[in-house]
Amino acid sequence: MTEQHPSLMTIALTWFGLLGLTLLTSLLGLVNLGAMNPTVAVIIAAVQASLIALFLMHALKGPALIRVIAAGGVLWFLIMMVLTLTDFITRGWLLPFGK
Amino acid sequence: MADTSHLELREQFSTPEQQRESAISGMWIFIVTELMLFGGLFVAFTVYRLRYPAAFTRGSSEMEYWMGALNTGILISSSLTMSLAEYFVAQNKSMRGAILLLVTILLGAAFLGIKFTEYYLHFHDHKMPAFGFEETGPFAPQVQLFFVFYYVMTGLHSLHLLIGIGLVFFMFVPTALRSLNAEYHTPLDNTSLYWHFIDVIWVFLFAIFYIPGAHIR
Amino acid sequence: MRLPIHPDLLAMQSTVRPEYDRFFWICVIICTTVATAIAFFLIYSAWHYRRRNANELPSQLDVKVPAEALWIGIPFLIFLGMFFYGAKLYFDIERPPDNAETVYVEAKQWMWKVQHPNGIREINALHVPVGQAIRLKMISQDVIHSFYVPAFRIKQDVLPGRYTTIWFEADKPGTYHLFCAEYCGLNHSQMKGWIYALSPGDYARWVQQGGAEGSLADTGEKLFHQFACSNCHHFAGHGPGPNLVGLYGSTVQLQNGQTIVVDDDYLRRHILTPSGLTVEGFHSSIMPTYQGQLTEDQLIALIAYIQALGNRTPEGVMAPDAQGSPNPGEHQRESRSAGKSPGGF
Amino acid sequence: MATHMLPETAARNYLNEEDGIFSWLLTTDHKRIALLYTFSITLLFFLGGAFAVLMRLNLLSPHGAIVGLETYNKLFTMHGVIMVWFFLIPSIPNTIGNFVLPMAVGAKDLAFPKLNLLSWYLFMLGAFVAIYSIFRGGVDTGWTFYTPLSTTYAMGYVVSAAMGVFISGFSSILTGLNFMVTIHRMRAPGMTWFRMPIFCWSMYATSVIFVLATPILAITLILICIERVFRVGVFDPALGGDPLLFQHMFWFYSHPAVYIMVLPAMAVVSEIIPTFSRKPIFGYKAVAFSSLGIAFLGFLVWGHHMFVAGISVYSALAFSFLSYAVAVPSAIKVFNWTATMYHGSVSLETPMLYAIGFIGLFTIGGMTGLMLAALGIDVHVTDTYFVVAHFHYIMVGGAVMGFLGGIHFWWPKISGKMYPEFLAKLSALIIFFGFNLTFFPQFILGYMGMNRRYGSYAPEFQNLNVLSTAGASILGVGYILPLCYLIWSWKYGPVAPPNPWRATGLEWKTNSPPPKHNFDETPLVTWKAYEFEAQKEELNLG
Repeated sequence: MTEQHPSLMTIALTWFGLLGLTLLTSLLGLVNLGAMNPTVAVIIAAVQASLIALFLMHALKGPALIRVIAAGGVLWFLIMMVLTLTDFITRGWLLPFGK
Repeated sequence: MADTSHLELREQFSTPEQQRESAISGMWIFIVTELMLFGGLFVAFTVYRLRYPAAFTRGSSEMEYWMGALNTGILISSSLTMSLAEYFVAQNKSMRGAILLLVTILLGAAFLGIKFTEYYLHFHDHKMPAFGFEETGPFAPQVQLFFVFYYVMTGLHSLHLLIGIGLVFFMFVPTALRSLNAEYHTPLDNTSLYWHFIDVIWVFLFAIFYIPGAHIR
Repeated sequence: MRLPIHPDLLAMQSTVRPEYDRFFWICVIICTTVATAIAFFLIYSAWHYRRRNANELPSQLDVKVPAEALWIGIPFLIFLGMFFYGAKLYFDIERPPDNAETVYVEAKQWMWKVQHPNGIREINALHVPVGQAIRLKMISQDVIHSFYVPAFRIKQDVLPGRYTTIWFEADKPGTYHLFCAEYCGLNHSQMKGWIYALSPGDYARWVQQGGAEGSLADTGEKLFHQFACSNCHHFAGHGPGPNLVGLYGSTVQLQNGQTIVVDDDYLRRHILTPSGLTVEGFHSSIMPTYQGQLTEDQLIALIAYIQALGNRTPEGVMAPDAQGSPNPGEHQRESRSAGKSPGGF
Repeated sequence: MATHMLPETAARNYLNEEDGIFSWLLTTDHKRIALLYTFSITLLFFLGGAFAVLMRLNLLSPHGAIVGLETYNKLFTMHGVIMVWFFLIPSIPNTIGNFVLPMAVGAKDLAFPKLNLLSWYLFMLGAFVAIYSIFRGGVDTGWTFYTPLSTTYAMGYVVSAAMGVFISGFSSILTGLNFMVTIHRMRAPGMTWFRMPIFCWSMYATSVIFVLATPILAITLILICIERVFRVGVFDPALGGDPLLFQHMFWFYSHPAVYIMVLPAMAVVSEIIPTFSRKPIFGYKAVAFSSLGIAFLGFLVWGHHMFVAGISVYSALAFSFLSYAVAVPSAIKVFNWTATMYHGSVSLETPMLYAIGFIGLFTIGGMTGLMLAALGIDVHVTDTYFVVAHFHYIMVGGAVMGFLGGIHFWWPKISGKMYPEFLAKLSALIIFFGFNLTFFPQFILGYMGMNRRYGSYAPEFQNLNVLSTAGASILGVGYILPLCYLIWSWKYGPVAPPNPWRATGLEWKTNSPPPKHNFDETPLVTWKAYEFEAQKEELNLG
């Protein structure tokens, strides 16, 4: 029971940060940035997710095992995403050699 | 300090620390499986999103944008109250924790209320695939694909939130009875982890479904 | 008593086959060697170091790092060799030669429909001349099938909604099995046919008897007028739709900003659901949707027609070099290095 | 054989601690749950085996000897569904793993005993739902549920079969989660990571796959059901979908699932070989890390199931290369097991026969797998009997041999009785012979061009098919024998001492069968895994 909970200040600041980012992403959504719209939105979401995981879910101060598990989950998700997209992105490309 | 009969050390464990660490790491592993569950949907969505950018932007423009943004704020605030509840229970202020849990439940319910209002509005606009879906615009099948993923992903998320509300309620009673306190509060911490995870999924759902078409509403 | 292996299966029947078999048997020899060595070592250890005394405790040998490195390193090098040889063979199988003749194949539960460019149609059969590379453009009307000719060592899944390609060149006249290799429902194992590889003379005779009612492109031309495509797509001057002459194989800019090469898949998707795929400078709302109105047969004929138009210059006369490079697919691949796929990526 | 004698056999143990049906159905004891699982998967194994027998009989004739095409299609579908998800996946982890793992790390139980029981109930529910679809009329999509066949064209009860698999998936996840936490948090004092038996490492690797891969299968099956029930497009190309996306998602689970099947068998073999060679496993760390390596690299290779499916050639290239990478840790294991026997004191008791058989058959399966990973070779032999033979060498020759080896190895611990050695050796040899006779001809058939999932075939393939069917009947006898003599020995077999093999693991330091909480007092570990030298006196060696 020795593990420390984040202080009230940390919780409050995280909350403000999250709300601010929500406001930011909502307002940016109204501006037409073309393909950057979803990109920026996902990046902001990733920042929000990191804030939640690190401070509210105690990944930062908890045991190392928790960080390994969380990082593992993200890594595996990225593996799936990247290797699946290798097919869909390169499907129409030129064949490099052959007859 | 507190009454140790609440420690509930199960027979397979040797120490309370071992039990707590096992429970917390078990919850994290479970969250990773949940991440992969949603992850599969995110991958599928991304594949189609990259293939049909125009259709998916078109679908996105049908979203109730401000309801989505409001919901994001609500869910984030529910994470705040959840974290505060966890904080106060760990400080042995279980009563305050219980009230905050109640607020968390209310915020979660508010989220679901708004979410289902959105569903209803989409249904009304004939934007619910398999239930009178109508799309006259150019790429009708692709727009429908967008909505299929919208319903599957937000629906799965809502289901998780519903389970989350149930869990928080199960925590509310023992917290109010001070069975969860500074000495023993592992179940509450795990519930909190689950609740925050639901929040994490939502911020991504908001980003991929609501944002891309918001500017052409 | 028949031989377990059909004698016909041992001969050379296609151009990729000798290379395939050589590589296959090299791999078999490697695998057999490794498996035999391990089996020998197991049996040797089990016998030579058998327990002679119930309480025996052998010397507790420790790890030798060089041994580990050796049996990690050597297999990996062999694996790398297999990988590169396999990849080279794969590209040979995947990429048709420039002079390949295109034949369209349609798969449906549970039959193979073949359309030759000269207009001949066949079911569960494909006649080809020996010594001519054949490129198959294949599409399915329903589920996933797979075009498999064991004697040629080729196989390619046939997908609904998208053309896939495979090629072969028969070396020896004969009759060869055609199977569906991807499970496709009830009569999957009955979805088979024959490849008839004929000598050029026999093939010419077969074509004459074929009784084609005009080439595939001719059929396409009829459809082109029947479905009123010609109302908008003029061959001279500016119409409401783009001039299709010379379009096939060229690089165009779409309204959504993409640059793509006009190929079979793009044309098929554009005919069925034009929106979003329209070429820059034209109104996207003019072209109607043909989803559900055209069969895959008709689509193939239309695409063959547009492809034939592609071989002409926009003035409407055959380009001087059209004979030299009759295959617009080649052009298409060339230009693809710069462009993107029509898939939207 | 054994010189150790148990002072008193009537001691309290997990079997006689409590009586009555509810003491089993509501138990949270990992050993009893392991037995519940053993009972269930044995039934399901013979159900799936019955389908296989019918298929092999049907293939005696090129036109189908006994059933029509529709029935044949349902037979191979249900054979695949049951064998993969209701036998192979849970086979070793949930029976032997459940029984041995907590003892091997010196714990009283798994970290979450109630979840463990829940996992069995979910498994049973899933099995019932899947079997329900058989009684309703069967499924004919193949175990792979490829779209658009499964979503639009198949006539069978796809949704209930998929839901059965979906539900059983949660039992896998719970087991994996439980094992991981147990290994992390429940090890006995002194049991450091590098003192753990290889069994635990391999089980850990298996659990990682359980936890990370199974959710993808779950969501993929949900999407299939949504598409089928609501007739909306998810993978359907007519509605903008891409059927290859389904294949990607399906194989993202199903390829690692192969390692779920074979890693536990490797775990068992890694225990048997040192014990019956009386030597520490050769290259402990290399073997341990190769398990994790397989679990990781196994996730990067799924595309090799799709080389002719119409994926990008670049993607195919990457997947082919990565497939060779995963062969490296597998090769390390094979070589190190072999090297463990070298200079050992080798005793060929039944578990050892199975272990040696495993190494041989796994080598053949693995080497043919390397051939299939070579892009060019795959084109001709994929979706033929070559592939069928290859994966049966891995799954039956590998996983089932490992399972039987493990059952024999731990049988004295599980039941407290010894099995009849002669019969056991005999059936091990019958299984080995029958297996090879069944599946080796299929390599040749595949090279000749015989497709898988064919209820009727070209006449030139008949001879080898008859040979294969002959082998299958021998194999069938080989599987029924152990069932009979193990049941017999449960009641009438000679009483087993705590450590009949003089093995070094912690599970052998307690009674056979073990008491309810495994150890009378928490063990203190001061030796490395397989360190015979340190336990010389205790084991009466040297």
